[in-house]
Order: sequence, then C-alpha cells, then structure tokens
Amino acid sequence: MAAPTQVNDLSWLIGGPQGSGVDSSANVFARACAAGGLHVFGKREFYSNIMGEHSYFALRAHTNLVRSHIDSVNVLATFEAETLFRHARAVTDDGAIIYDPSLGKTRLSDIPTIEKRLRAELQTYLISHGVGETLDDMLAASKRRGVALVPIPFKDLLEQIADEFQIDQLSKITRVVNMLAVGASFGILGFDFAMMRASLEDVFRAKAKVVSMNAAGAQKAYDLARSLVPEFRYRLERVPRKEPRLFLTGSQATALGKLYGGMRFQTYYPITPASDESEFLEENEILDLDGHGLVPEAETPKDKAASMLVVQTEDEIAAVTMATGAALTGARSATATSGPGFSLMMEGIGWASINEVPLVITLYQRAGPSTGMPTRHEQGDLRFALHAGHGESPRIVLASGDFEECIRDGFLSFNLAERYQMPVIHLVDKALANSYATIAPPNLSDLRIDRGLVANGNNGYSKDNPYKRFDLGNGPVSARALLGQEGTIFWNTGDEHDEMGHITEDPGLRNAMMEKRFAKLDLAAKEIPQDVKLTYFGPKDAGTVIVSWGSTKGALLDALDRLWAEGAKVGYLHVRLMSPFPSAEVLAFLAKARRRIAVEMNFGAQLASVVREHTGVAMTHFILKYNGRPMSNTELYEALRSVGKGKAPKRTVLTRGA
Amino acid sequence: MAAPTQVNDLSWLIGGPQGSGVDSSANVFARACAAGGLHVFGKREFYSNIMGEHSYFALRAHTNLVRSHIDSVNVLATFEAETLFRHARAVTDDGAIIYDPSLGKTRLSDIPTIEKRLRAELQTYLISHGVGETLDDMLAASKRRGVALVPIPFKDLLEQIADEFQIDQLSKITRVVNMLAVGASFGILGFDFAMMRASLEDVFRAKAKVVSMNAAGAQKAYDLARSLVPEFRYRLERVPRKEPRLFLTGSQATALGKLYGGMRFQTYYPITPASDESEFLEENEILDLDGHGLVPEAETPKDKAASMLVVQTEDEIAAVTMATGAALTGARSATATSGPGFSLMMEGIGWASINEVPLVITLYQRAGPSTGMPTRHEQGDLRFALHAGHGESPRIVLASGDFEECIRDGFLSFNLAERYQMPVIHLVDKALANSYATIAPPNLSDLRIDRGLVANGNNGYSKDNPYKRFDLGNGPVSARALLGQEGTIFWNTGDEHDEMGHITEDPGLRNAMMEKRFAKLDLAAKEIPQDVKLTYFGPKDAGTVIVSWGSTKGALLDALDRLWAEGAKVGYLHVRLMSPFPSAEVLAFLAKARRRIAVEMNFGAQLASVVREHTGVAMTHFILKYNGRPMSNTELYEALRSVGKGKAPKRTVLTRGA
Amino acid sequence: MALEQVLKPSDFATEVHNDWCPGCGDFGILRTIQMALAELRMEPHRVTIVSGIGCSAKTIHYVKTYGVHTLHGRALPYATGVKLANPQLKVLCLSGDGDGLGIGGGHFVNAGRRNLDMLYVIHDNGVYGLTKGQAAPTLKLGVQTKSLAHPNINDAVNPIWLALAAGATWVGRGYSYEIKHLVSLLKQGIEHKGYAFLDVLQPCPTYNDINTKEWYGGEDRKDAESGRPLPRVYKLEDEGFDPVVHEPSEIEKKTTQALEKALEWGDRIPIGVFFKNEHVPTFEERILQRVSTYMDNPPALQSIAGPNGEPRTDLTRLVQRMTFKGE
Amino acid sequence: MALEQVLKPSDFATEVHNDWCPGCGDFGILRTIQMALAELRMEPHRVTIVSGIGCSAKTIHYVKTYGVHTLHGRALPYATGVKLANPQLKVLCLSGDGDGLGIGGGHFVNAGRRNLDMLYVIHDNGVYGLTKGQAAPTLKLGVQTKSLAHPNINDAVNPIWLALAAGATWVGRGYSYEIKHLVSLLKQGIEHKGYAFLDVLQPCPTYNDINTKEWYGGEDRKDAESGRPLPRVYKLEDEGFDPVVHEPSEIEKKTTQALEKALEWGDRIPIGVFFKNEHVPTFEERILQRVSTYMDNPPALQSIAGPNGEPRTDLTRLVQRMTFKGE
Ligand SMILES: Cc1ncc(C[n+]2csc(CCOP(=O)(O)OP(=O)(O)O)c2C)c(N)n1
Ligand SMILES: Cc1ncc(C[n+]2csc(CCOP(=O)(O)OP(=O)(O)O)c2C)c(N)n1
Ligand code: SF4
Ligand code: SF4
Ligand SMILES: [Mg+2]
Ligand SMILES: [Mg+2]
Repeated sequence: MAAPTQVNDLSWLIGGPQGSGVDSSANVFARACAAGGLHVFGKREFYSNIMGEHSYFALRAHTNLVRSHIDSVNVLATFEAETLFRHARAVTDDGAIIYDPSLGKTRLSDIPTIEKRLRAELQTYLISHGVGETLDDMLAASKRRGVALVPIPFKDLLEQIADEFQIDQLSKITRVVNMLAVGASFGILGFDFAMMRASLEDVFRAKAKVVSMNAAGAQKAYDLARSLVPEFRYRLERVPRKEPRLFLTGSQATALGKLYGGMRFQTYYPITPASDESEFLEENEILDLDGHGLVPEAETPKDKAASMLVVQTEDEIAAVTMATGAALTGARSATATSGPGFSLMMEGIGWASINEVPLVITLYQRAGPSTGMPTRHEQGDLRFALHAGHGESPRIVLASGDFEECIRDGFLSFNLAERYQMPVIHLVDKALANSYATIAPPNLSDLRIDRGLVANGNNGYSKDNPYKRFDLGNGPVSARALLGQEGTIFWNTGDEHDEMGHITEDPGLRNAMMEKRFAKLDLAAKEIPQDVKLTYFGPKDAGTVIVSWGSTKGALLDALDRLWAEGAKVGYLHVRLMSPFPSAEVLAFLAKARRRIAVEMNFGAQLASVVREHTGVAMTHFILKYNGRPMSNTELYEALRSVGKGKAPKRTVLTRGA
Repeated sequence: MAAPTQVNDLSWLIGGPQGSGVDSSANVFARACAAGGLHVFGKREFYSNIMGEHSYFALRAHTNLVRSHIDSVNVLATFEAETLFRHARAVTDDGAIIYDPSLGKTRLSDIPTIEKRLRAELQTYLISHGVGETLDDMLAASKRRGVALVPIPFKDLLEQIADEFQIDQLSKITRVVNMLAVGASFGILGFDFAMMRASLEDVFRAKAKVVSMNAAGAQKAYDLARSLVPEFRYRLERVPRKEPRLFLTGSQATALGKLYGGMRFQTYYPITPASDESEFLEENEILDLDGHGLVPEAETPKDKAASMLVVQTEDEIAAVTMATGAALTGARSATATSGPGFSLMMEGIGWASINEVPLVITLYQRAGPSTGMPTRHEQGDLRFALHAGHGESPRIVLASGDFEECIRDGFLSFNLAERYQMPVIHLVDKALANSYATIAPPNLSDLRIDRGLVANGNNGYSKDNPYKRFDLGNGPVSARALLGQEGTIFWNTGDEHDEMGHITEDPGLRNAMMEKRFAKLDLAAKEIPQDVKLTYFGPKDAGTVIVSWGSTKGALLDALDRLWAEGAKVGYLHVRLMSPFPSAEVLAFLAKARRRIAVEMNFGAQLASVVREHTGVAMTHFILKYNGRPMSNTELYEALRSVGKGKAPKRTVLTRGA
Repeated sequence: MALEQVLKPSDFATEVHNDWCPGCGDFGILRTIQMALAELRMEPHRVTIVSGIGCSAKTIHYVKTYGVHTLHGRALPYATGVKLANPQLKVLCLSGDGDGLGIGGGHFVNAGRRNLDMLYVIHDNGVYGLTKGQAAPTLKLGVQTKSLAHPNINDAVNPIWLALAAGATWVGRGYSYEIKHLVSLLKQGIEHKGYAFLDVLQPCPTYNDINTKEWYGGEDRKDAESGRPLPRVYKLEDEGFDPVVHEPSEIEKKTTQALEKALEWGDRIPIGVFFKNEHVPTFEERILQRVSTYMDNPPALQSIAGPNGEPRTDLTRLVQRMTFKGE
Repeated sequence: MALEQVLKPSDFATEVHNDWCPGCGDFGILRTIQMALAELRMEPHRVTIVSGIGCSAKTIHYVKTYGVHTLHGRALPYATGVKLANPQLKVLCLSGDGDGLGIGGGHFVNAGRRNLDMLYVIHDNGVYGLTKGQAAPTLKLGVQTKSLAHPNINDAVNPIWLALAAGATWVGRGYSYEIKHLVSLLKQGIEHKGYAFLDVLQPCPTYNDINTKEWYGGEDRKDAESGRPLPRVYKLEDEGFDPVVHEPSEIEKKTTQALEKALEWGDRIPIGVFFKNEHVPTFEERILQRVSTYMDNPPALQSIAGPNGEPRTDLTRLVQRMTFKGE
C-alpha cells in the first residue's frame, strides 16, 4: 500500500517568530545536507519586522541541483503554534509534522499575528474538516490525511540539556529548540547524525559549549523522532562526491562577482534586501590579491595588500553621487540599493550617464510600489531601470537569473561600465538575493578585466593638443582619464558639454554629444556576445516559447524538466541584457512560435512590454505573479501545462505562497 | 521687379544680451500687434545665464492665428553686434536689418560669447562671401542679397531723449534702446504708432515718465526708419476685430487652468522653466469666486474671499511630499517642476499612488539629460513620466499641445486625480511654456468640477461599520475621506495596506489591492472621452499618418496647412492621454496607414515606442529633433514633403535653430 | 478644539497588532502620546500624526487618530503640507533618528526656518532599528553596537543643538521610561505656539546594547552606600533651569545656555525643556500677512465648485492684463 | 605635494568665457581660489574642485584644475567620493547657499559627522542666483529683495552655527571683497587637517539689493566726522579673537564663543576664523583603523588586473566558509 521510499528528494519547512533563531536552524539543516553531499535550495520568507512576526524557511534537498521551491512540504518542523496553523495544510499526505504537543490547546484566535483574511480561510478549512479551532484540531485534520505526527516535548528536552550542562535558567538556552527541531527532522529522515554535528561545528565554530549543547539536544530529538516514526517514506542519504560545492546566497554571489571584478569602493544606505550585500562586503574589506578564480588550485603568493572601502551614507542620493565621485578617480565603484533608494538615484544616474562615468548600481528588486512589501519578492523595476532619470541617457541594464549569473554579471558590470563609459544597472530580484543553495563552483576562467580606453598624461597631450575628455574625433568612445592623472585635466558638468567638458548650448555640439552617447549603446549591442544577452533552453523549433528573466529562471527550468520529460515542445528564452535590448536576437527566437508566454513576477508583464516595444511581437499568454511570493515550480508547471493544453486564459495569475 | 507687398504676415526677431531688456521690447512689439488686432506667436531663446549671454525673441504677426515660428526672419532688430552676427543670415532677401551703425567695426572675434563651432561657421560664411570679419562685412553680405539696411544711431537718439527729459546720465536710460529698435521696426512696417504707444502704456503702466520717454524715443526711431526705408515690402496693418483676445504664455495658460480647476495649494522649488508658473501663482494668491469662465460677460458678486497658498520648499522631495500632505486634507494640490526636480519626486509619486492620493504634478520638460540645457527645449520625459517610481503604480499622464490644451489639462488634471484617486502627471514642454501668443478666449463652458467619490462622517460609519479608506467592496474606487472630517479616521502607509490603511503582507490582500489600483486605470481608460485622449486632423483615409504630441502640434498644424493646400493626403494623430494609453483608438487611426511618421522633439522617438509597445505598430519614418531648439514649421514642412516624396531616410533629424 | 468629555488613553488605541520587540522603548512613546492626547481632550479626527519609516514610524498604526505613515526621511514635509492646507488640524510628526537626522536632515534644517505650529518627535535609539541595527546619526563615534562589523566611523549629530541651530522655538528632550515627564513634554510641545522639537531617548534592546534602559538608569554604577543605581538621566527643571526666552533680548543668552546643556552627555544626561521662545512669528502668522483669510478659509476648506460642479473661481481679474478687448 | 616652482594665479585660469553678471561677488571668490592655489604651489592635477549647481557652481569651469560641476545640492557627496577613493588628492568643494543649505542641507549636516580632510566653501548671496533671485536659506525673515513677490516668509539659517552643530572642525567666514583676507582663509581651510567650512559673503548685485557691497561696506552710514563709510564687516582677528581649541577641555568654551560670534549680524558682521579644533580624528584616520593600507594603496590606486586582464582579486579566503570540499 505505501508508496516506495523517496530518497534524497525532500521538501522541508521550518518556521517560527522572527528573531527566535529559525534562520540558524535552516542554516544548520542546509549545511548538514550539503556536508552529506546533497544539493539544497532554500527560500526565506519573513515580515518587515524585527521580532515576533512569522518567518519561515522552505528548503529542498536533492541528489541533483535544485533551483526552486515547490508548494508542498514533506516535513514541517516547528516548535510553536503559528507555523503549524499556517503551513500544516501544505504538508503532503505522506509527510510528517514535528511539533510541540504542549501547545495542543492553542486556539487559532490566540495568535494575533495571523491576518484576518488568513484566519477566516483557516476557520473555513477547520469547519469543513468538522473540527474545532485548536492546534490539536489542526493536527487531527492533518493526521486524517495520513500525515505522520511527531510530537517532540521541547521543554522536557531543554530541561534535560539544562541539567546536563548545568545551565541555571532555561531562558538562556531557548534557542536550542531550533536544533531540536532540526534533530527531529533528521531523525525521521534517517540522515547521518554526524553531518548535523559537523554542521553545528561549522556554524557555531569557536563556541564549543554551544556546539555540544546543541548537538546533545539534537541527538535526543533525533533519537526520539526516529523512534516515533521509524518507517518514514522520505529519507535523506549521504552522497559521495569528489568536487567541491559552494553554498551561498544570491547577495553573496553578487558580492563575489563584484569583488572579483575589482570593485574597490561601494556606498550604501541601509535597505532591505540590498544591505545584505554591503554588510557582507563591510565584513570583508581586506582582500587578497592574485587569485585564480573562486576556488584556486593552490595557495598563491600575495604581493601587496588590497582592500575595499564600504561607506554607509546619509541617504541614497549621497550613495549614488559618492560612488560616482569615486568612479571618477578610477576606482571601480558601485552602490547597491532597492526600489525606494533607487528612486532617489535618478538624478545621479543621469549625471553619470551624461558624464560617461563607469558607475555600477546593483538594484535588488523587492515588492513595490512605494514601501510596498519590503521583505517580499517581485520583479517590478525593469521598466523603471530602463527609463530611469529625466531626459534621455544611455545605460546598460543586466538582469541575473541564477547564482552564476549573479557572479558573472557582478563581474561584467564593471567591464561594461568602463568599456562603454556609462552607468550599468544590475538587476537582481529578492527571490534570488535571499535564496541560498549549493552549486558547483562555476568555472570563471574565461573572465578578464577590461578597463576600456584609458587616457594618460603620456599620450602626448600638450597645450596645443590638450586632453579632451569627450573627444569627438575617434568614434563614440573617448579615452577616459582619471582624476589625479598628470597631464589630463578635464571638467565635468551635468549641463551639455563640449569636448573639454565645459558647458555648451551650441545646437550642433549638442547633437554631436547626444549621438556620441547613444552610439556607445549601439556599439555595446554589437559587441556584447549573444550568450550574455540571452539564453535559449529547449528545442529550437518549439511552437511554444516562454520569455522570462531574473529569478524565475530556477522555477522555470525545474518545471520545464518535468514538461520536457513529458514530451512537451516548449522553449524558454531567458533574457539577461535589457539595455541595449537584443531585439533581433529575441525576434529570431520568437518569430515562429505560435504560443508565446511571458512568465514574470510582476503585474504589468514588463519584459513582455519591452519585447513588444522593440520587436512588435506580442505575447499570447501571460503567467504573472505579484503577491510578493516567488513562483514555485509546482504552480508554474501547472500553469504551463494548462497553457499547453490550450485551456489557459490569456492571463494566469499565480497566487500560491504563505 | 519687386514682389507684391506682404501685409500682416511677418517674422520679426529681436536679440540682445540677457538682462538688457530685450524681453520687454518683444513684449511691447507683441502687445502693439495684438492691440492692432493682429495675431502673434513668439518664442524665446536664451542661455542658462543671468546677464550677458545672447538671448532673442522670434515673433510672428499675422491676421490669422499663428501657432509656430518659421526659420526665416523678415525684420531683424538689434542694437548690438552679437545678434547681428548670429541672425543676419536668417534674414530673407527682401527683409531688413535694423542695427547700430556705430558698431560697424566690431569684429567677430571680439565677441567672446559666440561658441567656437558657430564662429568657425560664420568665418566660413564671411570668407565665402569674400568679405572681412567685421559687422560691416556681415551687413555688406546681407545687403548684397537685397536686404534693406536700417542704421539707427541709437546713441544719438538716446542723447536727444536725455536732453528732452532732463536725464543727467545716459546710463540711466540705456534700456530705451529696446524701444528704439521696436519703434524703428514699426516705422519700416508702417504700423500705426498709436498701437505702440498703447502697448507702452500697458506695459509700463503707472510709470508715466517711463512711458513718455520710451514713446518719444520710439517715435523718433519710427520716423527715422520710415524715412530710410519708405517702401518696405512687409507691412503691418490694423485689423478691426469684435471678439476679445487673450495674450499669454503656456505657463500662464496652465496656471489659469489649474486655478479654474480649484487648485488651492501649490509647492515648488525654483527651476527653469517650471518656476514661471509658480511665480505667476505667487503673485496671484488672492482669488475671486463665482466666475463664469475666463472672460465673463458681466461682473458677478463675490460671496467670500478665496485664496491659494504657494510654498517654496527646500527641495523637490519636499515639494512633492508637501503637496501630497495637502492633498490628503482635501485641498486641490499640485507641484510644478522640470526634469531634475521630477527625478527627485519618484518616491513621492509612488507613495501618492499606493495611497490613492489625488496629486497633480505639472512637469515642464526641458532639454536633458541631467542638467542638460536648462533653458532649451525637448520632449524628453515621456517614458520617464510613464514609468516613474519603483514598483508598479498607476498614474494618469496627460500631455498638452497648445494653450487651450494647457488650460483644459490644467483643469482636468484635478478632476482625473480625484475621480480615479491617483497622481496625474501633466506634461508641458518648454517650447509651449515659454512661447506666448494671442488666442481667442477658449470656450470653457463645458468644464465642470468632479471631485469623485468623497466620504463623510454622515455616511453611516460606526464602530461596527467603520469607514474604510480602501474599501474593496464597491468596485475599484473607494470613497475618499479628508483629514479632519468627523467619523472618517483612516491610516495611510507606503507599505501594502488593508482596507483601513494598515500595513499588510497578506498575499491575498496584496493581490486585491494591486488589482483595485490598476482597475481604476482601466476605468479611466473607459470613461475618459476620446476627444481628451487624442485628436485626429486631416483626411480620414490618409495613407500617411503623423503621430505626435506636445508642443509640436503648432508647427505641425501650420506645416500641414501648407501641405494640405498642396493636396497632400496626410493625417495627424495628436495624442494627449499617455496613460492609460488609448491603444485601441490609436490603432484604429494607424492600422491602415501605409506611411506612419513619428514627429517628436527627442532622440528616442518616445511616443513611437509607446505606440509600438501598446499596439505593435511600428513607425515607418521618424522626424526628430534634439538640439534643444523647437521645430520650426519651415523645417517640418520640408521634412514632411520629403517623406511624402518617398525621398526621406527612415530617420530625419532636424537641426535648425540658433 | 478640546472636548468637554473626559478621554482615556485607550480611546486612542487601535486593534492593530503591535509588532515591536519586547522591551522596546517605543512602547513608552506610544503610551505617552495616547495619554497626552487624552489629557488634552483632543477630538481624534482633529489630530493627524505623520511618521516617516522605521520601527518608530509604525506608531501611527497604533494610535486612533488620522495616521499618515510616509516615506523614509519625509515625515516633516508631509506633515507640513497637511498643516498648511488645514491649519485647524493638530499635527504631530514622528521620526526615527535615522529618518529625521540622516536621510531627513535637510528637512530638519528647513523646518526650523518656518516655525509652523506643530510638534516633531524623534525616537532617538542610536540605530537604524527596522533595517537591523546599523549606526544611526545619533550613535557616538567609535561605539560598536551589536550588529556593527566595525566601531562607528561617524561622529554623532546632536539633535538638540541642531534643532536650536535650525530655529525650532521649543526644544525638549524626554526619556521613554519617564512616562509622566514625557507626557508633560508632549503636551507642552503640542501646545507650544510654533515649531516644537522633542528628542526622546528610546532604548532599542535588540540592537543598541550600549544605550540601554539599564545604562540610562545607571545600573552599571551603583551608589556605594545605598547600592542604588545612579541614573544618568536627570531633569533640567529639577535644577532650576529656566529655558524660557522672556523677552527678545534674552535670545542669545538662552540659546547659549541651551547649547551648554545640549553638550552634556555620558554621566549626566539632561531631559526636559532646553529652550522656549515665543517671540518669533509662526508660519501661520506670516501667511496671514499675505492672505488675511487664511486661518478661517484655508486651502482645505474652501468651496471650489457650485452645486453642479460649476467652477467657482473667477479669473476675470487675473486675465485682465492678458486680455485685448474687441473693438 | 607642493611644487618647487612659483605659480601665478593665472596658471589656474582657463579660456572659458566667464558669464557672471558685472560686479558679481563670485569674481572675488574665483580670484582668491586661484591665488590660494598658486600660493600653496599646488600641482593642478592633484587638485579637484567639485561644485553643485548655481551661478557659484560655474566657478570650476574657470579654474584649471580638475573641475566637477555636479548636481544641485550634491557637491558634498560627490566631493566625498572623490576624496575617499583617492585621499591623495586635494579636494575643494563649492556651493551656493541654496545648493548647500537648502536642497543640500542633509549632506551639510552629515558631512560634519565625517571630518574628512577637505574644504567646503559656500557662496553666500542670500538668493538663488541662477534661477533668478528667489529667497535662499540665508536670506533673513521679512526681507524683500528685488525679485520677490512678497517679503521672505522663512527664517534664515545661520551657516556658521549650523556648521558648528554639524561638527565641522574648522569654521570660517570671508567676504568676497576682502581679497587678501579671503586668500588667507582659503589657504587655512585647505591646510586644515579635517573638514573645514568657509562661508563667503558674496554680494549678488543683480538680485540681492539688500546685502550689497555698499551695505557690507557701510556706505549707508557714514562717519559723521570723516564722512567715511563705517563698514559692517570686521575681522575677528582684529579683536584678538582666538578660535583655536588648544586642548580638548576647551571644546565647549570655544564652541560657545564661536556661537556668540555667529549670532552677530547687522551692524557688525564678523569675518575670520570662528573655530578650529584638531582634536577630532579625521575620517581618513578612522578608516586607517580598519584598513591599515588605506592611505598608501587607496581604492583609486590599486591594481586589479594582471597584464592580460586576469582578475587579481583572490577570493579563496572569502569563499572558504561557503565551500564544501569534495571528499
Ligand atoms: C529611501 C529609503 N531608504 C532606505 C529605506 C530602508 N529603511 C527602512 S527603516 C530604515 C531606518 C530606520 O531607522 P530609524 O529612522 O532610526 O528608525 P528606527 O527603526 O530606529 O525607529 C531604513 C534605512 C527606506 N525605507 N527608504
Ligand atoms: C534638482 C534641481 N532643482 C532645481 C534646480 C534649479 N536650480 C539651478 S541653480 C538653483 C539655485 C541656485 O542658488 P544657489 O545655490 O544659492 O546658487 P547661486 O546661483 O546663488 O550661486 C536652482 C534652484 C536644479 N538645477 N536642480
Ligand atoms: S529593533 Fe529596536 S527599535 Fe525596533 S522594535 Fe525592536 S527594540 Fe524597538
Ligand atoms: S545673478 Fe547674482 S550670483 Fe548670479 S552671476 Fe549675477 S550677480 Fe552673480
Ligand atoms: Mg533609530
Ligand atoms: Mg545663492
């Protein structure tokens, strides 16, 4: 009767109030899996709150690379009531719930942080299951579906630990509950406990006592859970593996790419989710030199100390202008922000563009408009990035779709900024930035630093032949001099300027300068290789082609793997270069498709509108999501299938996610 | 041999250094024409400078309505050298130059304010005419073409005036030279001097002595010029007229529309060219009530004093947020700005949109990007206005094309803002704002104030049925309450909110609110009448259709009058509503056109890109201009003819204008 | 504007779940605002509270008056717009220290130039709470709170001093655990005729582990004899400090004296009123010089349309100079 | 950094046509900058002058050093970026009063918190020159200059006081017609170790018909006997004023004394150095605590690529914690 055991294909979820340590439980779980050779992919969801509101981590573990989350949960682990009310319904019938039996009498209405709408929905659910309003009722409804219940007496176990380790107050070790939940999870999954121990050591490092206490607790929970559910359908097993793996977040990937690209100056003003990157950089200001990629074969000698400077500014206007000032000196400079901060950078971007300054802006998209949902997900800033700033000024816009693209685009941004002497806006969406996963270390040996055309005082400038910052004589790109370089005095102004950089209102010069600036964009369109512009997945002659960008890449590829396995003839055009827009290339892939599906995490199908603007080609279908939650590959798979069957409306709005 | 006299069809230009009073000479000239029953149209050109750089006014006078300038000049009037060097070439062979003979020896190289590029161009011109580099040489070249030279010994005349009026220092009356130039102009044109006198009285009002002094001087110059050129080909004659005329600028028209629409609060931070409007309002804060349009039949009783408040803020961020705060109280509120200021308003616009605040932003476009050319012309902010602000937030965008549209859109903006509860961006371009002209007073009797759905405490709200600012129960538009209205407490937040206005992160509510907000835009698209959305001129079945927007309307209609007279089958679709974009309506006009021509004053053909985005239809030809000078109907006519003949490239860039 | 009936602080409470951290100093500020409004018998619909963005800014959702939670750093201009368009409203404005002094610094300076009749409160916790504890402009140089990677590299700005320099005509400081005192300060600030600025020391137990409740209370330094903590916070009025500019000639003296107090920090931290000067005309009074009907018939309350939407504004006078009559 | 050879002010002149109004006080400032740079024997390519937007901001086009004419109100953060990325450059920063104190007010306050080694100069003319004479933040309440429709409705901000409040460690005021004195102030400001702020009284004959050269010079009030004007402007040093904080304990005293002088206006307007305190670590010194190689190998001067573009940055150490080695 029981379905066969499912090994190394798990969806695990842990939840709890913000600030209670759920993040470290997820971290330990993921690292244990990674230590055991598994691939993991995790997503974080939390409120714009410091302490108390619900947060959760949904994690998938698999033998193979995982790139997205799914809707269902196989193991739900928690030590408090809210998580259970919120997520119990998502647990698969063959799944398990790890919970605290002492909370059984908690009523739904006791939990003030559950929104009215959700509360009503849960009440309806409970009523339809003919049960009451308590946690026990919720569990009963789950159990009836076949879900295994794994009661863990958290408090008892904590007391045992407190005894063992001679802790006088239980309150000092409440955070250990997190590891109990993880231990219990591994218990029913039958995963090698040594991996968990290793993970704890890794995470808590120096703090030996913390490690042993948590390990001891986790071991108890492990044993108890295992005894309660000895025959669980889902199992995790170690996978032997030769190659190293990287375990990181999208923010970190982006930071690594930028550092590798030679960034030496970054400004920021705190904002979710962009500050993660800057804070990571702040902690790593001292750099090493002469490496050979991310994970070099052997240690190499360092010749000279290198370092970068991270500056927290008074606002984002200061952030963008300060980074621009720094860029003028030759330092590879960037700023990182999110929507509200980006909105304040419009003037600064325009100035950088008219002055041809190589400035990189990493834009972490979150759900807008206005303050919106600061900790939730969206791809809502594409159009704004493309048209940022009054008047007309060229810029390059890149959007990353996975961690490797984050690294590469982080690196590439500086090359493009310096080669074409214009601002580069690098779009990352929060779903990518805040996800964490294991990947094989990407091979970056093809990456080279390209500083573009740089002037210097030895180029023969003289009184009669002075250095001209905006020389019109040699194609659209003029040699760029850096502040402080002898023999290359120049001027900048936000006004239209002459070749020296002085203000002009001459109509002829004005035309020449406008044309120069935009010609650089044409040049970029010509020179940037196709594999940077876009990637096409799937059969070449597919009658259905999906167009998408950014973080949906993971969910799409995971969903497509299933559709392709089912024989669907679907192609997927992943667009990465948004400006200059690769119109011809996109058109080539779309021209013959009968069905064209936009998949985007926004209301307006922004990329679709850009595609139409540049190619005239309209999408036939839209699969959109704008509830602040990333797309799961489950819902995407379903939506795509339904389009495939000709049953979908023109516009499908995905609404899953807690 | 001589061509027949041309009566009441004149192009006149006066120039001089900024701050020397050229503006008042243009004003007196225009008002004299208007007093004589003529129509006038004038454009201003000046540097971003306070004193000393070249400025000029090009004015057309005609029996019929004039809507644009032309390239050529029939009478060039000036009292200094730079204007002459810059504009002599534009004078028609049958035209005249009024100048100061004492400046004859001035060399081109004596004038530091002439840009290198232009200097070189003028040198080439002079060489090609085989003459030297002085003003006399320039005049000689003109004379050779047939141009009448009208030397006016300005200093001598000034001295006579000083004597007559017992002025001890000549320096006190230097500004009278301006009126001498005007007087001389009217002299050769044979215009009734009484009109000039009336105009002087009008302009200098209370200052009787100034009037008589200027009139006396002007009369002398008039007589002298008339005696020098008794038989000039161009003449101005009075036109008897029954109906009143308005003489105003685009900024004033916009201000009038806003005031008539009930605006009571405006914020601004000084910026060219937007501050003109605010300063006009500042001078007119005390208002009268119960009028019947712009020019009422009879005086009507006033019941109560009305007034508006104009606030100069510390920056444009304060301007937009302060106006929003005011709008929340129910006052019809606006802010007016130009590109750089608008760039700082992005966050504020997003906040107003998510909170459904009726806020009006009048955006005076000038040449960008960045500081660009602050006193020059462009239609460069369309895309930016459409996509302003991070995330996705609805807004209405209107663009005016002539003075009547400025008035109507100024008025309408508040209706739309309040009816659909969202920000309205009203685009005016500098060429329109800074032009001045006579028009017949528009009939505004159809205008009604629509305050949309307003809540109040008597609507039966109670503890159990509290007022909900963002009620989801009755279609997308919820009743709007004003701060201070009893019984309607509400909250606002830039975060996603629930019906009360409190923060929510509930995915379901989020979707409902996003959909509510955008449904208002759909509603607007349905309800706004077609004649507000766009206007089509010309034959219905034209094979060639021009698509344009904003101030180019005047030049287009003037050029089209000629083309139509020549039998050309050209239509012109003038788009006024940019968001929600009238896709179906635009498509209907474009679908059958074989040739589709975008006419825009920008580099990127922004409206064309919007049209393609929304309809898929691409333009076949582009006539663009981005040198900071408005399109003349001359160059537009030529460019359109050349497209008509099939001889034009896909992209024609217009480059005229000094 | 005050009501006859007695109000309770709970009349100003909403049902919104409060999600501040346990022990947050903002609770005290919230409570005192509700108490002050009740004691002043304010009709809820005649009060508007405007806030910026931050933990502090969430306050408005917990108070039952009009609540406008705006943009980071922009509370002041929004509040100014509300007050100017309807000067009959009581307007309170709340910011975090990052909100008000960092990103909002320009508005802080320029609000002082207006002397508009409203109260501006800064929740002074030394950190950017809502974004997880970065250094705020009031954190002292070299201090390293919990979540900082390095000691603070910027000097602190002194809010009292800056408010004086900007031109606030009432300047006070409260402490969120001195409830009664804070209520009194809020009431004084609300009733002050002109622009009042109130700095409130607000412990953030989650991120600021330096300026804690214990630290302000002096629990780290106990009296040798009694064993009782020696609080750092003391009240200006307890020392007979007179902040009032009784006549214009005193302005300089009172300013300097306020400044001296503003510079105190560390072992002795003054709270109370630092400065009060009613000899500066309010912004409302200045407007009245231009528009005599401003207070009775302000922008928000004017009738602009007739019963059928006929525009009421008569532009005749205005267009007169632009009109050329027919003959 | 100083050159051996003697430089002339004209060595710092460009060929750009100067389009200020005749009699503009900016000419004096331009000239004194050129004189100061020459006297300090600065190599032009080691100096960067950053300005905001306004008449004043055009200055950079007339000076032959690197000139960065930026955005309205943003001169300070641009200048800060330049200086931080290459601390070996001398950085001067110029603003109008509207630029620096109105729209740029937030940066003004926050720059004081850093004490970065540079000089910030404000051209103080009381008006928004380039936009045709609106009231600037330094124009006094109730004053009506030529192009105002109504008397000024905002109070003036006091730049000296605000700079002190913000934390500038050198604060001075000059007058654009006291050339020698101004040159000396500029030189002192440039050489001050830390953030120096210099307010320069700059008549704008075109729009400010109140604070004119004649007014500063006291031509409206002549000595009864001699018939000579009694200038309003006087020099602090002439009265033995000592602005220097000789040791940290003097900070409060010297601050209050500077404040008292800052409040003087009208009949007596002090120019000179108000305050000088070298006991605050510069921002550069603070960074050195974090990055010991900062001054020698600052961001702008680091080598990031090998001869063939090989990225030189080695991320090994950084990714260590993210790496799971193979078995
Ligand atoms: C323009 C902009 N930048 C950044 C943010 C992110 N942000 C939210 S709250 C906050 C700081 C809050 O600090 P503070 O003002 O001191 O308030 P507190 O949370 O400490 O009460 C920041 C930077 C934002 N909302 N908007
Ligand atoms: C964001 C922005 N708003 C407005 C302007 C228009 N503007 C140009 S100069 C200026 C004011 C100049 O005044 P000030 O800073 O005092 O300099 P001054 O001209 O008096 O030297 C303004 C408001 C602008 N350039 N950018
Ligand atoms: S982070 Fe600090 S300020 Fe914010 S709620 Fe928590 S304790 Fe209060
Ligand atoms: S307007 Fe004033 S500040 Fe500007 S150049 Fe003229 S005189 Fe100087
Ligand atoms: Mg704070
Ligand atoms: Mg100024």
